[in-house]
Amino acid sequence: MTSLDRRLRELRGSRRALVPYFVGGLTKDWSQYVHGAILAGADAVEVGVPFSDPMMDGPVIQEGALRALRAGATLESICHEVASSAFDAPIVIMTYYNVLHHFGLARAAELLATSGISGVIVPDLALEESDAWRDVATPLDVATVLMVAPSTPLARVRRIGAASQGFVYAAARMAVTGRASDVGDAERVVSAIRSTTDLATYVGIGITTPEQARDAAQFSDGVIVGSAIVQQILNGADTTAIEAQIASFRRALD
Amino acid sequence: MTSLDRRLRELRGSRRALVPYFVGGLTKDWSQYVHGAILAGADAVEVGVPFSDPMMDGPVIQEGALRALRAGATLESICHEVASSAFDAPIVIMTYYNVLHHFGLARAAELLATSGISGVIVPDLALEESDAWRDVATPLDVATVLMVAPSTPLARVRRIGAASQGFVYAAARMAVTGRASDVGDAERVVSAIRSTTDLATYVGIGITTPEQARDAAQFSDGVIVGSAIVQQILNGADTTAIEAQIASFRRALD
Amino acid sequence: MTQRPIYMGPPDDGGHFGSFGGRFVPEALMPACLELDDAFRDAWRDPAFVSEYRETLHEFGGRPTPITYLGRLSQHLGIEIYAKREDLAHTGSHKINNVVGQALLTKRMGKRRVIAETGAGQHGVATATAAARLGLDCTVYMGEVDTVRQALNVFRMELLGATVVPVTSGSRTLKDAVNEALREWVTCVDDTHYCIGSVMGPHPFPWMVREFQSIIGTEAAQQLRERGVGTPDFVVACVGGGSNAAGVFAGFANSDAALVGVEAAGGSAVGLGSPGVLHGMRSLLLQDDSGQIEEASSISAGLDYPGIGPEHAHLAELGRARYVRAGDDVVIAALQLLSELEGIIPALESAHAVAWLCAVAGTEVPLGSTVLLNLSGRGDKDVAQVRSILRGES
Amino acid sequence: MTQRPIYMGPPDDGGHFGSFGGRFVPEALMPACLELDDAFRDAWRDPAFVSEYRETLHEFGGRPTPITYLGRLSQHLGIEIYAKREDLAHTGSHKINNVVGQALLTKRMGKRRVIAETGAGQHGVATATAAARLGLDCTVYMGEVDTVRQALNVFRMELLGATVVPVTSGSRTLKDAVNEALREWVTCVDDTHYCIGSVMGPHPFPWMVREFQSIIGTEAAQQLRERGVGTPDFVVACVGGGSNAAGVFAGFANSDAALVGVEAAGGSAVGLGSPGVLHGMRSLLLQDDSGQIEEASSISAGLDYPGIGPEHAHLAELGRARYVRAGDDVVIAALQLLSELEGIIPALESAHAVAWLCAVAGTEVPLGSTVLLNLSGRGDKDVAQVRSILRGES
Ligand SMILES: Cc1ncc(COP(=O)(O)O)c(C=O)c1O
Ligand SMILES: Cc1ncc(COP(=O)(O)O)c(C=O)c1O
Repeated sequence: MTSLDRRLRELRGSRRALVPYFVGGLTKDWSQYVHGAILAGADAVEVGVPFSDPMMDGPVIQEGALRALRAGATLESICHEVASSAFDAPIVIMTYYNVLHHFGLARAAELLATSGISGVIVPDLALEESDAWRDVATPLDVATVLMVAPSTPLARVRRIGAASQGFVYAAARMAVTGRASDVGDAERVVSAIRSTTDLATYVGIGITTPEQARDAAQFSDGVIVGSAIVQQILNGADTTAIEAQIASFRRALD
Repeated sequence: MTSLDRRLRELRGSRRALVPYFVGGLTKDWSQYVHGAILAGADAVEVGVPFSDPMMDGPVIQEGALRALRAGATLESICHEVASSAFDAPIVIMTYYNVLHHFGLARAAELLATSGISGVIVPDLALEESDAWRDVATPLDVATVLMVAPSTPLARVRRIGAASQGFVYAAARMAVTGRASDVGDAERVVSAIRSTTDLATYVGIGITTPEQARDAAQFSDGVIVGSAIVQQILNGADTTAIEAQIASFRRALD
Repeated sequence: MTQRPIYMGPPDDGGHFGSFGGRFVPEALMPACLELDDAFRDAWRDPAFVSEYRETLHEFGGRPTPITYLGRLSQHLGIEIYAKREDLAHTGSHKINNVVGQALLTKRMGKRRVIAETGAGQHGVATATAAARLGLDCTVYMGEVDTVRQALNVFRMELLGATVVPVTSGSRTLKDAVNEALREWVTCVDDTHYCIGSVMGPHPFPWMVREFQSIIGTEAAQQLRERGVGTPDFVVACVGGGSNAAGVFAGFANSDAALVGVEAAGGSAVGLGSPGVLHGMRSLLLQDDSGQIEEASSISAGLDYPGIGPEHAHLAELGRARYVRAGDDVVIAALQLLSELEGIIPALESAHAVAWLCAVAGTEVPLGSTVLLNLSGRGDKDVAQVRSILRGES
Repeated sequence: MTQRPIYMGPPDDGGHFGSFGGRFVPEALMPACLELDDAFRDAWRDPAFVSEYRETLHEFGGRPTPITYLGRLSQHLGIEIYAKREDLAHTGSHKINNVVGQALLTKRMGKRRVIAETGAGQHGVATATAAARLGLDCTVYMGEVDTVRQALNVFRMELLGATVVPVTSGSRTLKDAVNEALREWVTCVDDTHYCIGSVMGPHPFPWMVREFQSIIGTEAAQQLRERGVGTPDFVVACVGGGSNAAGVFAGFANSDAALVGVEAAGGSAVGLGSPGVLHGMRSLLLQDDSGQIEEASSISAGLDYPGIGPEHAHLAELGRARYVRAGDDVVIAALQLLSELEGIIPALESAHAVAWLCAVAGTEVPLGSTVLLNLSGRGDKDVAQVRSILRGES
């Protein structure tokens, strides 16, 4: 059991978790947004390390990744920023497998661990292919969060639930990241996950408004909010505005 | 034996024949050119009846035919002009078979005969296909002039010589009508013809200058001059200029 | 008991199919036509030549082309349609069958060069292709207007090593290219063969080209037999000069199949023409009151010819084949329909045959009839044009 | 006695060829990949399916394609070259082999729709073709840049009834079209099959596409046997994703023939890439220092892919196949040479294989060697581009 597991299990007793997503390196002061988010009530933060070919992301996060790449963001630069920022909440890196693979799995796990990063979400790293990575990450206390989709059959949910660390990512719908108007299939997905594991289960993909967050919180342990926030930053929102946005989600959840 | 045969046989005793070619209907006053040519020493005149697809003609006569067609020239209009012009020399129509075929062979022969036309040259009417036409033309005293080419084998020359009427057209070269710088294979062609028939034998295809005409006259009974004259008319030469041109050919032949 | 006549046999010695055909060429070309007649007769009797011809079409040309049952179109129209897939032959149409035959014959006659006329460029590309393959020089005559409209096909021929000569006489289109090729042939008939592109021209061309194309019909008849379909009720092909139609008809001329040639409405020599003489043959032609040849007009360049092969004129006269017409608009719709239902984008030429079927399925072609449709070529060459038409750009 | 290894067998259960391949896809797609794996295994064992696949390629796709002995090119280079003529297959390349297989499988799985990515449009047109023929809905994702460069292919797909969606993400070219197709597939995986265009993507695609393409090699081996040529010394094919190469290699993997894949110099994943994970597979990829995927660049759109199929990465690692490169300039020259000597205008992709042969005949490929050259497609799609290049317009 990783530190992230323990931390999020503890949280479970007190409130629904709010996990906002930021694109690492999207702006010069991107870590200020993370600080602000934590101040405004984020329980953990997903930090995206951009990849040229983000196949699980919709237009908003694609655009964010593209801008971050143009600005020179790399796995190393983002980890260093995380390391030096000493955030008050667990940081989970979200990236694509090639970024880790190309860096070297052992070297990447080492970098994450020494940067104080608690876990990773790698959407294109299927359970079946994840052993090599988890073999190096788990010993360094870097959790590997796995995802369950609405299409995942129950037997498979069980295996994913058993293998996931930190929490289980419940995809609310058959779609890539982006904004949506409801919580989709989330309740069904969460209940499948819960029938197989007692890990915290957070709902993501399409959570756009505080209302949706509140709906999802009815049946899950928390929500992940990505495109809705990144869109604001792409639109030029400053840290105050983002803090306000996070705060409104916080209120909806509490 | 048609009247044209007799007329040209007679001529043979006195001088080399000069047969200029004019495109019927090329200008409003085209018959004036014919009159002038006869005055200047033409022994017979070829009058072209234009056809849309003159496959035996080079660019000069093609252009002449095109202009004449645009001006509305038809077999009938040209025959009427010939009939009313009462030229002082035999007129031989040069046209393509479709013009006669479409008019109706019998009707066409009748029209030519009543217009006082002595003969026809139909370059695309091969010996083998010419019976139907000759069957209607010969009884009306319209001669059908056949052509021998440098490629014609001797056995075939014999048949063509036997079938031709008026004269035999000796093609000086393997080419369509146009201008050239020598008399090509004419001597060989003429001697082949002469070995098979005593019809008058005229050289055409490429006779451009009085010098060439003189060369050809050394071994033949006369020359046909087409593109060299039509080119002058296309260039805007008046009847006086054409008369002068014909006269220079006349001098070269005598 | 009356003997049933034999259709599509050889023409008479002068190359006549009834009152059509013959040899109407300048004397300079007659020896070449006679030589070609002899050479072809001799070659076509020679098993070595015939097998080289077949083998070349097999190894190089992609024959046999398949017969495809068009299930979805059949269902749509209520008739059973089998397509002979000349679109799959090398260079994209049936034209290759003819040029391979003539190019082999050129070598056999000891000539080193071919010339050809072309309209849109299909026959020119095919001729340049066969010439490249056999190491013959090649010059293609193409109306200047067409060299501009079909600049890519000019480049294709050049890639294949051919020289393309723009023809600036007359209407600067196909019929003038034929005239020019004939004029040129006069000057080089010694070492050059004129590789004519359809069942037209002076004897022996209409017969020879039909014989080289008859591989279509022979194959199709056998393929239909092997599939248990037997003799179709109808055999339908588009008609420009008529070579693909003659080729497929040849396999069924003496069967019970009804033969239907579909002309372009604007190039309908049987429908709107009258007997005349052009390009060395007596046939049906579009002509005006004075016997001047009129230009055909069709969206499909390959059908844009004011005449038709003399054997078709004869078959029409005999009533053995029927010739019908399809207009530009229904042709575009037919091209779309076949593409969408069957995944085959036909040449605009071939789409004429489809269009006619669409128009008469259930009436002239009764429901349940079996039809052999000759898909003479693929539509890749036409998509740019169809696109501008559908966008109202032309 | 050591046992000789068996090459090009099936991958392991996880879809690995050695350390390459696998399934790197979002969980949402894993069930579909697993279902597809089962469905394909089941179908490929089912004689009824296999014969429907073969029959469709025969009746509709024009198979078998011939083997053409390239006599004049052989003489020119001093080696014996036999070309496998995928250019004669329906739609003009080997792509049809794969799409027919996948479209039939789509129906078998009870899905009613296919989606596909396309670069220049070849695979898109092929997919739209198979979908039309089988009555499936079809949506094709194409980089916006490519929809402009290849507007005619967009129209072709539309004629065939497909919807073309311009992709505006990333570099707006092929690799982004794959990303977008994968994203879209997540949303419709229930009733939609993703018909991937080469031996790439997550398992079972690389294996399945190779199996569908192996008809090339199987046919070729048999045809060469029947001609008495036997096993060639070299089997040469161009490599983009690697499907035509995999298809032809499959017929010779366990023979003595040397296998050579020719990459575009600017898209050489084996020559210039390193191991990485993209589009669902672990393979060799062009990438920068941070593992960001680089764009490939080649005159030939079909080779413009920054990766290569995982089985090729494995064959390269094993040394069973060699991967070499050809640059844009020699490729154009090779296209011209083949056109002029043999009357076959090859696709720019296929011209890479010709170019390599021209470069090494007499050295790496010793004089007198026998070569099987896979002519993956015809060049008609490329002539406009080659023309502007030769005119210095681009
Ligand atoms: C595909 C196709 N079909 C038909 C034709 C018409 O010719 P024919 O009537 O000789 O078959 C052409 C001529 O270019 C053609 O390209
Ligand atoms: C003719 C041709 N050859 C080759 C290729 C490259 O694909 P692959 O490497 O999968 O055969 C393409 C791709 O579009 C193609 O069109």
